[in-house]
Amino acid sequence: MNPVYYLYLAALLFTIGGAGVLIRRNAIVVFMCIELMLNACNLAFVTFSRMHGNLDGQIIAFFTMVVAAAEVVVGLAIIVSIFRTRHTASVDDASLMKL
Amino acid sequence: MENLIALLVAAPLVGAALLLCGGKRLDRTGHLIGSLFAVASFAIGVALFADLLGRGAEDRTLHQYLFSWIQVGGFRADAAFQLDQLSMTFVLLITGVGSLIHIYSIGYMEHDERRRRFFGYLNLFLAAMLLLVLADNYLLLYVGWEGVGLASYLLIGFWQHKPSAATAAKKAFLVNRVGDMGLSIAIMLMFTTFGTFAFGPVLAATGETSEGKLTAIGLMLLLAACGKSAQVPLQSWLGDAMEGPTPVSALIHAATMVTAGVYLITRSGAIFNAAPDAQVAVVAVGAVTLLFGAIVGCAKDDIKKALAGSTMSQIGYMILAAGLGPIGYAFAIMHLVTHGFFKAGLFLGAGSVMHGMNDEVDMRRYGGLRTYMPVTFITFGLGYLAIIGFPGLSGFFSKDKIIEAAFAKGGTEGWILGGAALLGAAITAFYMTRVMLMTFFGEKRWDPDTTHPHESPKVMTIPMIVLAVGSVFAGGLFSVNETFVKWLEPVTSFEHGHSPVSATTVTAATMVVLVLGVGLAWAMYGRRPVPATAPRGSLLTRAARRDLLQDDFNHVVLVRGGEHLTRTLVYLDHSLVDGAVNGTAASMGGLSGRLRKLQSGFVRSYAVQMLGGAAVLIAATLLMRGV
Amino acid sequence: MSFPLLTATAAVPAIGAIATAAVPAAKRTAAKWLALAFSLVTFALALVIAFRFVPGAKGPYQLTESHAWIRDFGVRYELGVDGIAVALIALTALLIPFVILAGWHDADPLEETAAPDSGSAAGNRRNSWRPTQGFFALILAVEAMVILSFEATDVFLFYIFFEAMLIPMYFLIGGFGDRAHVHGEEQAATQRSYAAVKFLLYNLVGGLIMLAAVIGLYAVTADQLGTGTFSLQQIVEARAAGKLELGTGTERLLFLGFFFAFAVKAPLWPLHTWLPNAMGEATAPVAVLITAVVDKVGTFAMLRFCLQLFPGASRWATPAILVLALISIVYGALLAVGQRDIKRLIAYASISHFGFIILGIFAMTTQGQSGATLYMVNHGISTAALMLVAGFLISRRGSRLIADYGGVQKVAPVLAGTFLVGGLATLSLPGLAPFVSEFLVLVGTFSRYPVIGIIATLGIVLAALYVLVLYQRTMTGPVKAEVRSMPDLRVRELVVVAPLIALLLFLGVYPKPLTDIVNPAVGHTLSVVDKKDPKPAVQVDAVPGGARHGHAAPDQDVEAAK
Amino acid sequence: MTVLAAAASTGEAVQFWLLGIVAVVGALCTILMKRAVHSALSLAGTMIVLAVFYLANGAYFLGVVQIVVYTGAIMMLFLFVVMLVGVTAADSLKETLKGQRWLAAGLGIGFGTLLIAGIGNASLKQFNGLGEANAGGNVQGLAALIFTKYVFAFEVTGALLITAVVGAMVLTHRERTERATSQREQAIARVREGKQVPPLPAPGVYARHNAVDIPGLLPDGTPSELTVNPTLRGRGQIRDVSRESLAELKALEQRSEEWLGRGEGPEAAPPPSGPSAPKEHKEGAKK
Repeated sequence: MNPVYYLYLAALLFTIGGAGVLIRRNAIVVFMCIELMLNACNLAFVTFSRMHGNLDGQIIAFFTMVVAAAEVVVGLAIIVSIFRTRHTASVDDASLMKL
Repeated sequence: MENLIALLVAAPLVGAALLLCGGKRLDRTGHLIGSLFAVASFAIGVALFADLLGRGAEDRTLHQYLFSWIQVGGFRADAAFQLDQLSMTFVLLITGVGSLIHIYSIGYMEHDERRRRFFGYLNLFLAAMLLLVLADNYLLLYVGWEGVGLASYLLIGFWQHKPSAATAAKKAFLVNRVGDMGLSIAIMLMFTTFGTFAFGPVLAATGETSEGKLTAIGLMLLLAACGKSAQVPLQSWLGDAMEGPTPVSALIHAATMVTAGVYLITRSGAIFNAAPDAQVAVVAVGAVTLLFGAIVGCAKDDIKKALAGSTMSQIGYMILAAGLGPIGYAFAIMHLVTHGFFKAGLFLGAGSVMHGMNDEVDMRRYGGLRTYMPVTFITFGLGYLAIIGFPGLSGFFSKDKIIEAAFAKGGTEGWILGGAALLGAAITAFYMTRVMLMTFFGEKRWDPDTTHPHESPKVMTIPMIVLAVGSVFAGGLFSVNETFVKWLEPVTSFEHGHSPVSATTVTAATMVVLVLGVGLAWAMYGRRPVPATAPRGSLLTRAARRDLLQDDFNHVVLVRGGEHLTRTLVYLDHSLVDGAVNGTAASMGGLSGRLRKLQSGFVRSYAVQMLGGAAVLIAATLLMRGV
Repeated sequence: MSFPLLTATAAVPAIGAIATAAVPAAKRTAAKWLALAFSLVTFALALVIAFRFVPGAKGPYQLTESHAWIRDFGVRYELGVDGIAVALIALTALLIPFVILAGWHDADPLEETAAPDSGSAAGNRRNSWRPTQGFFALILAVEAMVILSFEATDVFLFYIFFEAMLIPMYFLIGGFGDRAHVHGEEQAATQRSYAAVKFLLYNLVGGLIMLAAVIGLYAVTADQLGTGTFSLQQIVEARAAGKLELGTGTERLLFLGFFFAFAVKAPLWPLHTWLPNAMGEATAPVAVLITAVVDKVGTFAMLRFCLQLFPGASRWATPAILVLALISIVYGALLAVGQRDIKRLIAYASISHFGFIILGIFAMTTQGQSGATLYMVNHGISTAALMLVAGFLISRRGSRLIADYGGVQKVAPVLAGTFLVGGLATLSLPGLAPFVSEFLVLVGTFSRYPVIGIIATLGIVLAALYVLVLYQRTMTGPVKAEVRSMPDLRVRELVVVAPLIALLLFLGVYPKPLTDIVNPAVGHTLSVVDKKDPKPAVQVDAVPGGARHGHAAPDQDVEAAK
Repeated sequence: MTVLAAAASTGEAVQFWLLGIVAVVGALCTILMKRAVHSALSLAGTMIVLAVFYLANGAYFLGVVQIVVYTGAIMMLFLFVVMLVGVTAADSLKETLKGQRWLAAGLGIGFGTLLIAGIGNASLKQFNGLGEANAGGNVQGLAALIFTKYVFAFEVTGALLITAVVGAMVLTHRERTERATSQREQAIARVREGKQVPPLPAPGVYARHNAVDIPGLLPDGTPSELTVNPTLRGRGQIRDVSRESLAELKALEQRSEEWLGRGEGPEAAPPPSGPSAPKEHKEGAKK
């Protein structure tokens, strides 16, 4: 079998994650979906590094993980503080971003 | 000696500047200053005249070059003067009559608090008029041409608090502007044809160009003349111009300015001689106007308007004569001068009458004034005799010559013109007699309690006397072995007309029509009393009272039409031209308003847009790579 | 290198603007005097330019300065003046002091109009919404930019100032209205901002289209000359040498791009509608600034850039432009007749006059273009006189409607007199300056396009109509009750108007100084467009009699005819 | 090891197909589960599968990191937050934004197809595996790269992490502005406000229950909210038993009636505590 399938899988997961971001209202779940998308990317990177036979792809994936970790920390902190003030974790309630 | 020419113009100009910028401190002495400068320029004129007489008939043309005025490419206009016999004649007339009227005005405007300004305007007029007749090229002439227009505007509207006066002034200026358009187009034509518009070269080069061009130039000049000289179809302003103070009517609208058209045509004689069609137009205009004016004059009850009508018709005579070419020019000018005398005299007389009748102008409110103001009566009477062409008085000589010349034109044309001229003479006799009778004879039609007719002060009567003398003897003096004609001949190449009818016949005929006219007038206004209120009158009378409906025509066609046109244009400018722009602006606003709705503020809808964008990008890249 | 005179002339008002803006709020009067002083210095420098300028010297431009600016795009800081520019710079520098003087109290806080010149800080703080300092600073800023755009011989440099001008103008129009509020302050404010925005948008659109054309020009030059350049002179020379060959299509497109901007600026029908609003809502001095100074940049640029950069396209577009100009003349005059608002009337009159200017420019004859240039100057002066007097009138009665006046002549004769003179200048009465230019334009047009010339002369009659109607309705007739207590011109106002009128008279009688400066430049322009004056049908050999003694035919018109 | 080979072996294929399905299902569950906890758990599952795939692709280090960091740390963090916010705060999957779901579905499918199409026609034929790259060991290889080529990025990520930590603290740390009120003060305040001076009533009815989630009944038999912990209240986890208890009460009275044999009497409806006393007393009499 051809490792390209990993790419297909990555694409699929990525899409699913995206859809999740779009349809879920709970901020935490939205975050999970984002993580899912990031992981899909990582999978793609790893596969690519295997294709090209060098490790740069893995390095990128590694950095992605670090950044994702940082992002999750901050993001969740934000969610928590929002929840404290508004007693909800729904992204729709934070809709002050309009004109 | 040439250098005096500039002074001629400068003197009254300085006077005007002084009086108009001098401010209140000159209020007490303003009239004296103004008169002084007028007289000064008259003195200079006399000096120059003496100088000219001193020279041989051929080198009586003086030039004075001041400076190059406009100089662009081939276009070259100089501030330069040319004094020859023709100009000289005008200079003397203008400054002479002008000075007299200045003096007269001292008395006439005594009680007007803006007298200083009035004299300033009068001086301004003198300067402009002198510039007009002394210019050595058409553009400079144009300056004077519009200058006198301005002066007449200011003077007609002198009593600005009267709306009628203001309107009359505006009308005069506008109608004149139409004429000026003609003059400017004529100048442009000259420039494109000859490359210059100085009298000398242009008049010298008429032989070298096509008759069509010359005809065009001639017609344009005629248009200008019509405007300035109140000839049909641009005559409508003259009647209203009588709103101005009477001295103004005498100086500007009788003696000098309105004759500028005649000057223009005579000056451009060479062009007209080479363009017969233009000449035909000129004589036609002249003939029509002389009848038109005469008819109008018959119907007016306002003494000044009656005189205005007469002015119109007399100038019609001059234009007619000028249109006849070399056989007529001299007589046109001659009649112009004599007319200057007697018409000015008549107006001053009318002014004196009004002065005594506390500014009543309706002749039906006069009557039997001869005993109350004898001097006025006599001077006015002499002027009257002169204008109707009573044998021996100046009008007789000049007008008679013109009629002769008209016949001498030859052919049916000659007969028509001569007939018209004769008819005009008859009507002239009629309406002038009417004026005379209604004013000085008959029973009093004024209220003795309110009005106390009295003779005017010396300062007013003396000029009248002088003018009366002039109107008696000028004609005779001029025609003694054709002095005047000889004097003008170098400028206006004179030739004797060969009339189909002998001179004596013409004279006899003139006498006959004269007697007829006078008799008819006496029958109508002398024998039976004049009604104090105008009778309804015949259709013609009523039309004539309204200037033969010309004003109504103007009103309906030009004024109304113009108003509608401007109103629609204003509307269109707002709705169409501006609306288009604002429309686009509005549509933009609407569009942005709709786009604004995309900013729902819901993170997820933004996310959808982002994903869409990403999808589009990917699709684009794929397509780029030719999938 | 010698003293950078041109830069200095532009720099002085710029510095003045900053200095004036920096004056503390309390010192309002000081700010006014400061601004006046700076404008006068500018005028002095402009005079120096005028005297240092040698008419008919070699080369199209003099007093040139040239420094590399943006090397990568071949943008240079290139200044230089020809006769036309000199005349217009002089005009600008001349008018600004009068504008400042006339607007002396226009930017005072409202309370203090009763007791002017009392710069109480309290008053200032209370209504800091129209700071006097800003008003005068903006005026000086406009002056600086206008002068620079007259001097710039680098297309890009010109474009920058051409556009930058809009910013101060926008604030001048939107920020300071005259106090003639028909319907109260709020509506006046809304109308003002509408006018300001309209002004800005119109000119911006024009400017952007021009920018595209400018870039296009650069692209073409870069493509053909190897190194792209914006330098007017280089491009003209390259074309003359045949090194630069724009295709017909490109040239026309570029020409249209430039011309559109200039046609908006010098309002040409149908792009004119911003002018009446702007001039109507702005204070009289600002209105003068718009029509007498800023708009001149448009017509000037037509002469300097449109014609010289794109001669072929200019010739191609001439018929259409002439027709548009003709429409502007008649249309503007007719609308002026139909106006009920004094300032709008003057605005439409200006549209008509700009029609004359453009007519003269595109008649492509010496008379036409010299006349057009003179016209720019004269129209500047005459409109300034008329508009400023109108402003004085309006400030007295507090209304712009003609119907609210009547019989002013009796109450304030001097005011009426000056107003009349301004009006007569507007209808180009002989003896006043505008006549010379208008007649030259007409002759120039007529000698190549007789029909258009004749129709244009209609403008003379219409001009008389609207001026006299205006004068009659406002000044004559019975005295209206509201104007009965109207004071006559004050000394300051007289100081503003008298010199202008004197100048009008002088230039009307003796325009030689102006024509001598302008003629060679026009000759150069025509030689670039390569058009010759049509020869008269009959060649009259030099004039007989003494009429002409005292001056030989100067060589300059020989070269102009080339 | 097979994964080092350029093309994957059949064993790997089997593994891929099995685990791939698991991963997709996990992902779907993540976005479809009602409760955040379930989503978190299924996501963790997916991640573990991905870790396996990393290993299979020769990224040993990453595979381990995936399990340790992601599944171990990050997902736990998620769970903590879920606890903080409330496990049972299930958000309904009912869509509020108009057309959002359809848009999402459409775009998702379109996007996916585009991606897959893109990958499909990308020419990814030749595969040179990680043979030589991992020759000196995967971790060493990565380390070599990280500390040479990507060292700068590495430093930056360090800074990023620090910043993130500080940020998280700043965001979550709540500043106490005033001194904490002591119990005494609270008591005084209560008395002053005059509400609920004694401690809150205990849950449970008649001591039949002592579960904390059953509210006590008021004399008229209605449940009293006060008796239940507000958190449970917040989650709506109150077991309301008031009805059956009332029914029991009725039955009790019934019985006591017939046991006493007096069908009617003025004191037909004695207070609930009434009948019980004689019963005691009767029993006492039996002895």
